[in-house]
Amino acid sequence: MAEMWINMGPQHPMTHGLWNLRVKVDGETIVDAVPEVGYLHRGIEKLCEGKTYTQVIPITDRLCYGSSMTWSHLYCTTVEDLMDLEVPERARYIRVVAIEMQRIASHLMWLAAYAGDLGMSVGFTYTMRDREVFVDLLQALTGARLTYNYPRIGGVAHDLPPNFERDTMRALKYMEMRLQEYEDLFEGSKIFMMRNVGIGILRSDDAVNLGITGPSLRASGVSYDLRKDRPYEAYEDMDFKVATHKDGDCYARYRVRMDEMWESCKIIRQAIQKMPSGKWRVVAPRNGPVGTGFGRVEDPRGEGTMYVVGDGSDKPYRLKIRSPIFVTVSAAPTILVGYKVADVVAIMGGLDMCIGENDR
Amino acid sequence: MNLYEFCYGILHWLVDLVNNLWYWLGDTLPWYFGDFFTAVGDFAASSGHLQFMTLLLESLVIIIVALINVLNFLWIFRKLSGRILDFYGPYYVGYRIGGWLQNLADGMKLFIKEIIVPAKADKTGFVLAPVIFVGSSLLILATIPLSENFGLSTSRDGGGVPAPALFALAMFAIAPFTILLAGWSSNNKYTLIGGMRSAAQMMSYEIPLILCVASVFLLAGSFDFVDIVAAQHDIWFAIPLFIGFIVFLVCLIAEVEIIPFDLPEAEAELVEGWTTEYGGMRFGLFYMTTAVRSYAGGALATALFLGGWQGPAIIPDEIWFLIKAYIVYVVFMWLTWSVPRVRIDQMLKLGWRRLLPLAMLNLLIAAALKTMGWF
Amino acid sequence: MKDKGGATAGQALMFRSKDFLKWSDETMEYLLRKSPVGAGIDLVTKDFFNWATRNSLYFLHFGIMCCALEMAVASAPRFDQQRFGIIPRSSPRQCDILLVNGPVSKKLKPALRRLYDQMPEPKWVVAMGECAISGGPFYNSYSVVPGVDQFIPVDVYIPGCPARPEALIDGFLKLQKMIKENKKGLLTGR
Amino acid sequence: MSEGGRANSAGARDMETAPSRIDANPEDRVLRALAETFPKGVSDGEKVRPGLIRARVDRAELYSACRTLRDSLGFEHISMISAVEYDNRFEVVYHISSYGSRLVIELIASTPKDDPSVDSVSSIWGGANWQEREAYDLMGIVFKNHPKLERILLPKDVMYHPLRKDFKG
Repeated sequence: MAEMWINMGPQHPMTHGLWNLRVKVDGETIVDAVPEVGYLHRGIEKLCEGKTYTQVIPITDRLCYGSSMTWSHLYCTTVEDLMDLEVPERARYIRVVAIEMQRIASHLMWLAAYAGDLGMSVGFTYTMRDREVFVDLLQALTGARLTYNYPRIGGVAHDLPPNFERDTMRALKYMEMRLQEYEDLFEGSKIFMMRNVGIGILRSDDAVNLGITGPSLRASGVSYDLRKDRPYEAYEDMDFKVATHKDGDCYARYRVRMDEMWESCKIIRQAIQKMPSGKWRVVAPRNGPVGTGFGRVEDPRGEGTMYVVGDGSDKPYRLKIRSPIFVTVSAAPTILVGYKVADVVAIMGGLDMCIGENDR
Repeated sequence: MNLYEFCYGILHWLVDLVNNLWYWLGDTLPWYFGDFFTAVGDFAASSGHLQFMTLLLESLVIIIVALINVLNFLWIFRKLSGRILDFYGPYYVGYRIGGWLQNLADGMKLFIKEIIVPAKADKTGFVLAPVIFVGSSLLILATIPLSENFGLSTSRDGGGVPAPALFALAMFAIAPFTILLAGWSSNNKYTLIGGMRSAAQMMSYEIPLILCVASVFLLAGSFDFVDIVAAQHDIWFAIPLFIGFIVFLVCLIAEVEIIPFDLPEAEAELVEGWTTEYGGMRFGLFYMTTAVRSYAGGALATALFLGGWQGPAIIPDEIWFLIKAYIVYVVFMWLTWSVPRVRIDQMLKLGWRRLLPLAMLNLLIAAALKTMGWF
Repeated sequence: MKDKGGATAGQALMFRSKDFLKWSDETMEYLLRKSPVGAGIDLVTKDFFNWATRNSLYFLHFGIMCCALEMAVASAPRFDQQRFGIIPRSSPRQCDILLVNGPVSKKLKPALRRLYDQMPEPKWVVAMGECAISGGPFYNSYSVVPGVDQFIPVDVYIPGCPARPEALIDGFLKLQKMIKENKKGLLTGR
Repeated sequence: MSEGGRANSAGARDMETAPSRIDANPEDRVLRALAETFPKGVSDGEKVRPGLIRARVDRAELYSACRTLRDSLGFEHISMISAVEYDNRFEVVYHISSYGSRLVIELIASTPKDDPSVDSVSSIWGGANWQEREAYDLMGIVFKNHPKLERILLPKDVMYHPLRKDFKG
């Protein structure tokens, strides 16, 4: 059968954002895949060189819009490492609460897009409706729905709003009941399992060599979670389980993300209970020192790292951003080869693409 | 007093009204003009002309009733999806009647959009595909009677259509060819794939469908809907042939391309399947035809398996038929909105490996029942 | 046939079939466009078709950046936009609105322009969010086109970064009002 | 622009006071192993904070250093490749992390201003492929024997490298 290049163009309901996957097809099975990115390249690293340290925070919010809190927090930890600042205790706890809420909202957004791709519109609407619960909580905390601009260098922008703890506890109870319902909805449906089990298998040594991190790596059996292995902020006194799965197919990636949502609920509950009082921010000096800073954070999509070089002025000399999705997309051909064209939806959906951080 | 006599009566009265004008003209004008008008009057009153006109009027009435039901189906499609997916569905369009005018607005908007024919497309095929698609689907509706005396095929003494059930299934089977034609003629690699997939899906689900219907014919002993429904007088065919009924519904879902078997339309690499290049009213025709075909499917299911218009007499027969057709459609929609899409090879495997043997088994059961003499 | 329109019935008999088709097109064209018959039809159907166009706007399912999430949330249960008959469709042929909801990079510009050209005629463009209006936080970037209206005519601008779902629905309603105001007949354009 | 090293508090947490069990602090075990195998290639290795060590590596020794890091010292995952442009030189900074000992090493390879070319490590780690292409695309660093070194983010016909200081955009 003649081999044919199929072009899943930039404008496509399957892709979450703007990237183009050219797939070489022999009949139905995929022979080769070439992802094309760069449709959303905004030159963020060049922009950051022209802005002062605090002006860069809104830019890093718009890196990956699905989990903007984790990205601006990553930037703040990098600059704190550069300036060698000690963040007050209360700010570390507030940051953990905000990050975990963002993780749940990001995983729910992924679940909605994934169910929508597989044709299950019930999954799409229910998860979108329940994501609103956390978006409202984050809106109460930070004032914005999606790009929060909440972390600051040396702490957080402002303290928790009144009776924030009561709303969070109520939301967590609601969420746990909903998560149970999703598991019955998704795993109960035979067709969903038919489309997921045994599709897009990624062996653990391939995943490590290709640099895939986050839920996709843990789904292949490598239990490596930055929050547990190199705890930052207030994660060392939270006890939670790292969600892993062994066989690395689409179902495993779905399963790992669902477990992570359960764990995040637990973490938020502990963080709210152990929340110390006191200062929530340290005023950072305007000019950064000469030197380099390196930050590493567990983003809902993988391991996000930043490397900042300070030259003594109030602007970063160079800011390098490592996006987990940039590496996962580069690994797409090795996962896709050998599966059917119809599986591209499930495999690519399972890797939770967020093109904003990919193209920077 | 069936539909044919009703239309015949109306037309007869109308023709008499007009004729006395012709005859008056025929008498007053001089001979060479007058004869022409009297000849027109005689022709109008002749039985052949009357019969032809009543058939036209009758099919017009049936098509109007069908299209109103189709609009209702489109409304159910949007409103029920709202209920299942937890939002309102169309609400502000046609405010007090619950958004029923939304489909009208969609249709008319598509009606006035610019007609685009892609430059490299094969013009005749591109234009012809929607016409045949809509035509064949509406023909199915013509043959399915709503009750003894409300149907095109039942009303004439000699019986209009020789074997209406077979004719309806034949019309159902025309659609794959038009979809192939549409996919090929819009000259776009993805629509071609979509067209081929859709044709493969429909063909592979046509055979179990026909086998189940064959088992119904076997029990009922005739191809005419009226006899089939009469045969279901004491027990509906859905009960003895339950396997056949389930296989029939699944094949109908594949035939009408609803979500679990929605392959050609919303696949990974096909943006919109074989309707990608169609815009304006041509897309409107395709969109409406899916509703027409689901109405026809529902009507077939009720006529063949659920004892068409049998029901306690308090409700007129036609209403019984429509109630059952709507219930079948609601079950379709309920399934559609809660199940994800099947992959193409899984679907074909399901078709050939699961449904075909079940349909065979159902045929055996029907044959056994027949030889036992219970039917 | 040289003379344009208005050929007498006698001439019609002598045409070859192709010329006859051309002749009938011309007379229909004259009849509907310029003569009072077209104006009459317009007068009757103008309101109805305008109501139809207004109440069923399909926008293109095409997300660029964070406003795309807000677009998805707008069609989710809480800010339900299906109540107004606004549905996302995935093929440009069947859409009325091109919703641009993010920064347009220079690499994307030709693709977006082609999408705009593929859409059938009564079409509108809604620029959602600061990035589409003026390039937003990336206005001075080397690879972002500052504002969609540089290469596509835009009808409605929706501010906000990202624009809230309520603002998106409000933008659609304003577009509906705009369609209602400049109502014009189909045939004669009056 | 002074040397990239950190001036202030690195000395406070020096290594001698840490307990000397071998796997207790893997940082100096790795540094010692590197210093032995590459006496002149790897220079001024230091421990920045628990879990992060830094070392400068000569451009020629880079490939072999990375291969030993992966094979013998268990650094399986390359996290980030960043290209930084200083006044008199380019620096390509490799952040390589090891899952076993939960450690990140920051390898800095500096190249002269006029010839910014380094050996490609994409044959050692698959994840490095696209990051090297991005460094080439935005900063213009040539990675020798890279399987497919071409632009990835910018359109193919663009001639400039935007992250260079001389590019005003």
